[in-house]
Amino acid sequence: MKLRVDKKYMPIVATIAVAVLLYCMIGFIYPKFFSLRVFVNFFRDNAFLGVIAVGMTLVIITGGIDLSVGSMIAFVGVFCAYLMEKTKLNPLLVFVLALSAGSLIGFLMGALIHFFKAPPFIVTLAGMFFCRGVANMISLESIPIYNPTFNAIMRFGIPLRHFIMVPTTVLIFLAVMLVFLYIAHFTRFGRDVYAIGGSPQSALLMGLRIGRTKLLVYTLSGFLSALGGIVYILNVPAGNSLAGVGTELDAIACVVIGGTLLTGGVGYLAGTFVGVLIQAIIKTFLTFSSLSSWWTEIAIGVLIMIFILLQRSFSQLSVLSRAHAQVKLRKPGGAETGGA
Amino acid sequence: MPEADPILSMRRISKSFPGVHALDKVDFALQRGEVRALMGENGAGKSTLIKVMTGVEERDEGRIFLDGREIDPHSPHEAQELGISTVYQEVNLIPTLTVAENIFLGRQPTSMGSLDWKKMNSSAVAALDRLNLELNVKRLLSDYSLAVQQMVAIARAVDVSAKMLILDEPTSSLSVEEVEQLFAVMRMLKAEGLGIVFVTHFLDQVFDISDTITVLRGGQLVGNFVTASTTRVQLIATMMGKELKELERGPARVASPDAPGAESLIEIKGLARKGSIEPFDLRLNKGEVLGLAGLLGAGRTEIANLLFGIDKAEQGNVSIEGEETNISSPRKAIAEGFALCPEDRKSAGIIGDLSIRENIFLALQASKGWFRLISRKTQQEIAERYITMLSISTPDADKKIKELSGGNQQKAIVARWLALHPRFLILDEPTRGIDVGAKMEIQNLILSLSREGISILFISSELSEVVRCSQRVAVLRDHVKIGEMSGDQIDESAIMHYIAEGAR
Amino acid sequence: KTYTIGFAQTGGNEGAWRDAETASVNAAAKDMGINLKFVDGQEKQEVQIAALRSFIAQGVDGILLAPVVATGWDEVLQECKQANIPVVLLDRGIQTSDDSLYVCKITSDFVQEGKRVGEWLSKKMGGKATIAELEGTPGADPAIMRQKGFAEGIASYPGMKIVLSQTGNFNAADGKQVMEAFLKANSRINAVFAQNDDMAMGAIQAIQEAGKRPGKDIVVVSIDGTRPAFEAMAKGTLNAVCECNPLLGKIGFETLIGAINGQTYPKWVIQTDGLYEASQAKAALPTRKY
Amino acid sequence: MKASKFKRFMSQGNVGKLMWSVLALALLLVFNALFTPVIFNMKIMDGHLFGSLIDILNRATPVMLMGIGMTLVIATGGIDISVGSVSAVSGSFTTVLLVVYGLPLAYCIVVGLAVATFLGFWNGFLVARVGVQPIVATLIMLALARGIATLFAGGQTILFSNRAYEFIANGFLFGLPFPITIVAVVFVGTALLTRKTALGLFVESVGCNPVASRYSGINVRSIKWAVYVFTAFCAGMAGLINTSNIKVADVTRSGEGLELDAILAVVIGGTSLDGGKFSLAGTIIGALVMQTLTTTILTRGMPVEFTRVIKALVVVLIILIQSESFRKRMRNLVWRKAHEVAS
Ligand SMILES: Nc1ncnc2c1ncn2[C@@H]1O[C@H](COP(=O)(O)OP(=O)(O)OP(=O)(O)O)[C@@H](O)[C@H]1O
Ligand SMILES: Nc1ncnc2c1ncn2[C@@H]1O[C@H](COP(=O)(O)OP(=O)(O)OP(=O)(O)O)[C@@H](O)[C@H]1O
Ligand SMILES: [Mg+2]
Ligand SMILES: [Mg+2]
Repeated sequence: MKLRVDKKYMPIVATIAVAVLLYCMIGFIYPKFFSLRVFVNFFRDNAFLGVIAVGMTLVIITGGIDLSVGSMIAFVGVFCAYLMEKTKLNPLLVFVLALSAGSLIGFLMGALIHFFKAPPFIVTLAGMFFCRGVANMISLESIPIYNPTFNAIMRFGIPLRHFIMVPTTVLIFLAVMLVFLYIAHFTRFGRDVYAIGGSPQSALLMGLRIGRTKLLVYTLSGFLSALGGIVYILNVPAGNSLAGVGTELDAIACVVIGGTLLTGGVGYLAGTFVGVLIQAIIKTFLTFSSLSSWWTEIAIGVLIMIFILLQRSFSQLSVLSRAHAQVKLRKPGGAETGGA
Repeated sequence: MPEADPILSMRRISKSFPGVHALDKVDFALQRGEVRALMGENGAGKSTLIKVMTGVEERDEGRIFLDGREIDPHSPHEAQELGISTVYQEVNLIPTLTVAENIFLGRQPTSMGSLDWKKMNSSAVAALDRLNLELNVKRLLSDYSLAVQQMVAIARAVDVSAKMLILDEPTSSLSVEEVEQLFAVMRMLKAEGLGIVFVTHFLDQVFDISDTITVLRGGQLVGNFVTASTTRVQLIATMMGKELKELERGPARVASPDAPGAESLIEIKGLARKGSIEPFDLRLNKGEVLGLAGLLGAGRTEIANLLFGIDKAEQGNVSIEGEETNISSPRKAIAEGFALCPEDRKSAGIIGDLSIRENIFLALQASKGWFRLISRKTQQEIAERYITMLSISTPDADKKIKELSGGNQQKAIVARWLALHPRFLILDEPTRGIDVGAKMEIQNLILSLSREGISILFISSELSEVVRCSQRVAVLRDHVKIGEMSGDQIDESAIMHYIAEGAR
Repeated sequence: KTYTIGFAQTGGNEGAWRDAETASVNAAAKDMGINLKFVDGQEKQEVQIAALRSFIAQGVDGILLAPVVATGWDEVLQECKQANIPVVLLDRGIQTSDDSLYVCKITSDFVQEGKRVGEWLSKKMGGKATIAELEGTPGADPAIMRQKGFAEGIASYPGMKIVLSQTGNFNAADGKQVMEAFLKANSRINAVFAQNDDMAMGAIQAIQEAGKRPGKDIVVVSIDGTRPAFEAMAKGTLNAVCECNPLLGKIGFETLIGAINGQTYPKWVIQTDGLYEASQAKAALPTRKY
Repeated sequence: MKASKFKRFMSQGNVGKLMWSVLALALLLVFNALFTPVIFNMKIMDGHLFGSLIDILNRATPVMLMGIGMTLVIATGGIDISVGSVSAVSGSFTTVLLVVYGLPLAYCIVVGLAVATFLGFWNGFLVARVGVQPIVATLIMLALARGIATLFAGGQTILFSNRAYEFIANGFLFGLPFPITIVAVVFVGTALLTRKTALGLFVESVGCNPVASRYSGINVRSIKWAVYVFTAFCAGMAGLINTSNIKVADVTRSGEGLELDAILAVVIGGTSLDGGKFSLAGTIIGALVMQTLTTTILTRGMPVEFTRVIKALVVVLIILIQSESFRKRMRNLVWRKAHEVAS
């Protein structure tokens, strides 16, 4: 049977196929892996990562990168916890403030990147130091959150079965995913993001507003990582300045595993979604497997490697990917000298 | 000339780059409903003038008026908003997006606030149809050859309803038929009252389409002419600042093909690759120039890529001096004494951040291996030799190649391959974007190289060029080699006829 | 009955100490015939929380948790409670609004450790010292608590002054680098408080390289009591260490199994930490298990 | 004419950029001269130099070594975020072989370096051969190498006492700490290898336009492969220095996060993350800038909660100094102000 998939969608199809394969293989070893609870937990445990990875996808598609996201979790967590617990502000107001602060930091990083042509890697690395630094300055000690409104939001969820429910965090993640799928594919801004990553020089000459788009992308990434921070404290109700260490690498991994190219221009939010699930599967596998500390890291490395290699060979198996496009040129008279 | 109500006028525009005055107090005006050709040698400042006009480059001084109002565009976006639609030199599109998106990027049709992909795709088909081109608009732009991409860029620019249209060497890769189609559209737009700026190095095209001509030389305005009352010789003389006599046919072709004693260098049997080129045979003698003729997308570039080991052949074999050889990579090809000057200089030719010097001796160095670095002195000598030989206009050899004008970049790339002293030279559109004088230079070079015994595969969309230089011409259509002609058979109309009728 | 018990460890940050704890849990599980599910938390709370949820999904009988931070556990412990799985906290406590969420904590008292070291140092120095402090990872619980405790310990001696304090991130390399800089910034430093042994080891080297004698010219104290620390004390380069016992496996399982069978425990099963001076080191060394 | 020639010279390649990173370093030092003069104290002890400036040089050596390799990787348009973990591997293997198996030191070092280098070989294989994105390939190695290091050491931190091994980081040569000599040799060696042969040109060419490089007959694959191998080798040496320094193979923590420092050093040194032209000297300066900053913070004993923010602000400042458009804006501003004052 010939697999007829457009070359464009091949990476994503391969990703999904390998993800399913991985899921089944692990489920074969640990039957409880297939339970609904575990499946829901994939999302619960990684909702914050998912939200962040969405922003990261956009940034990477423009050809940039955002290393500040992990620290942003810490900053937003401490910021919210401090305001809710120490100054007793209304949680919703606090969320709005946190999201604004996150967006502002994102915007400032975007401004440095766009106006001063500074490399995103370094600017966001500075952002990473900065966010965690501010978190440290607000409070070195972690602050537990007991605010009743906050707790109500945290406990809210759509019950599926006894004691299993889809909580707010997962709903936020799914909503963000859908909204940004729409933005990426059905708005001019979304297409501009792809164009900028594909060829910044050309995008400029084509009359696209590069500056605006870039600023917006980093602002959105700031916003989403702040939202990720809120989702994080809805999962771990405390403000802790050490939270989210290394999350930027997890997020980048989700994005690139999903088929997005770090060089920009090519990427899929749906792929990122699968990438998050893959991470979830691998992490959950680790909690099932009782591996000792050092085997854990080896297992992570080996599993991702197997995944990448399988993904690559799947994409290469696809038939259509090599064939050249055909051009038809009609002669002015109307007769065709058409391509075969 | 009547100075009545210009759409655009530019006064005393100056712009300098480190070491060069790209523009020096240039005046320029464009009337409604006229096609103005902008002419000049490579590096004369044409593209820079256009970039200043559209806000890509900041001018050092001077003023710009559009419809009598002073404007000061700072980005191509602003220029577009003002009604200036531009095709820049080199294809400036997004290879990772589809053809349709490339045509509509930034102005996609929407319905209820969200992009209407269906409508966009069908409009894209319509826009291409105007240029008589039928593509699968849902495919990625990078799936198509450079020439097709150039057409897509034109389709994008033409599709906007603008006040004026700027075309910077849009036809450099196109063959006669596409150019005809483009001109038809230009005439239509002109009738609608658009002003059009048209840059090209093809004199025929200038006399065919333009109403007026502006000539730049060394960044200065030399003069404005009405096309109808100007002759070619005049024009060339103004451009180059000296009389050019070699316009007549150059030295006759060398030894006639299949002359007794002609040694065969390369023998190709049934070489093919699915979706790219059907099995074909080809033979090349030492010191022979073989032209490849065909329309856009006929598969000429494919043949070149196969021979040079960029693409791998799926069947057939190549023998060099009677010995079967497997050429599986450009490195192997170079080791066999091959050289290929690629068609797409932007993505396959220039190494933008490196200097002209480095770009020129790169292939030679690569063939010598990494260990034996060519001495700085020799590097400089090689670079300077070719800078003079091909009259590359640059203050010195250490300028980054990406800062050269398009035509000069092309010359530097040609120089890279000449420096290699190959025994088999494949030239895929080597004269793309090169001015008249240098084109003549390169053609003469081809002939003299062939006299030195170097075999050359010569691909060009300009049939006259192929006819002039080749001893034999292979004709391609739709990825199939349909025939060969040699000696006195070679003539433009015969080839055109061949392509149209086909001999299958 | 064989019990299935999940152990969510923090992850290998604190080196030898943490390894000793893991080893003790593993050994105890073997001895007691317990089916142990081990998860390395990679020093991330979210990973530990995911581990607890996974334990619930796998239907374990009880959970041992060495929480990486003190806060933010209410939600997931609530889930454990719903699933009727008792949780015993190991080596670190948590802050919660509802004490019933866990059986008890079996921990040392970080504040107490810091305080004892502080008091010891004050006595040793006669109430007057120029102190450099090497802090743990900023924001980490042991770092904050030990700092607090140490400050309490020296509070009643106005002559005890901390002149420089920086993070050595709980590791030897950073500890060495920080001490190196401190020694150049202030040549009067005559006492060092390192919040863990690894940093103390680094600091001792820095002191030696600066041409001074650790343990004599500059008094060094730290917390944890790992074997290298005892060796250093035996050599006289480290003056005192407050032990923080990691061998909690056996007592952890016993408590947990008791809880599964309905027994109740005081909320805090305090582990008494011994303070060792250099003079006791030689004698104690052969009996050290970690 | 002369002025414009100078301008050309400055705008060319990395000369200009290098100057800006030197300026950043100078600014830091001036700041210290004014506010932390102890940093400049220097004395001779036991026949070798002793002082904060020497510490800065000495402590920057691991990052410099990794940075030298990283510069080449980045110049080919790649990135290697596994160097920190790979450095732990060489430390782990060397120490375990030495302490647990009691093998001769030279043998241990060779094996340690070889294992690290092999990991680089694997990185290169994934990137150059399989075509995996560099960040993904090395992200895998980031986890894998740390795991291997820990596994081989059985999860233990292993102490050693071996004069020769300790000499690597703690010895002195020519009155200077020995690591400085190591870096000097590697730096000069790499500089010669890249500038006196065509390797540097090929690396830049590959980073700038891999397609055109392939067409020109450069073996793009081998070049890419080689730089990863070389970087891992450099990281291996850095790992030896790190381990030797504290006389412990601290497998779980050694080299943690150094990949970011190395990348930062490369970029501050003026090599673009997009690949192409590179500057090894710049990387050395970049590493010095970051280490000076760290040492300054430590020497001043700044409160822990502020250090990260200070670091962030300084990095931003350096970015701005290096940004041409920022300088242009500032120049325009100053110019306009001057005009206003004049008129
Ligand atoms: N970004 C740049 N930096 C430095 N010099 C530049 C830059 N862009 C153009 N130049 C120089 O300006 C001069 C004019 O270049 P321009 O591209 O306008 O020439 P052109 O007339 O379009 O030539 P061609 O026919 O080859 O396209 C050339 O000498 C070129 O080297
Ligand atoms: N990189 C590519 N990927 C996919 N298809 C390609 C590629 N390059 C060319 N093609 C397709 O191969 C066909 C032959 O194009 P090619 O450019 O080789 O022909 P050509 O005779 O050289 O014509 P041109 O005048 O366009 O250069 C075209 O249909 C083109 O779309
Ligand atoms: Mg031009
Ligand atoms: Mg072609």
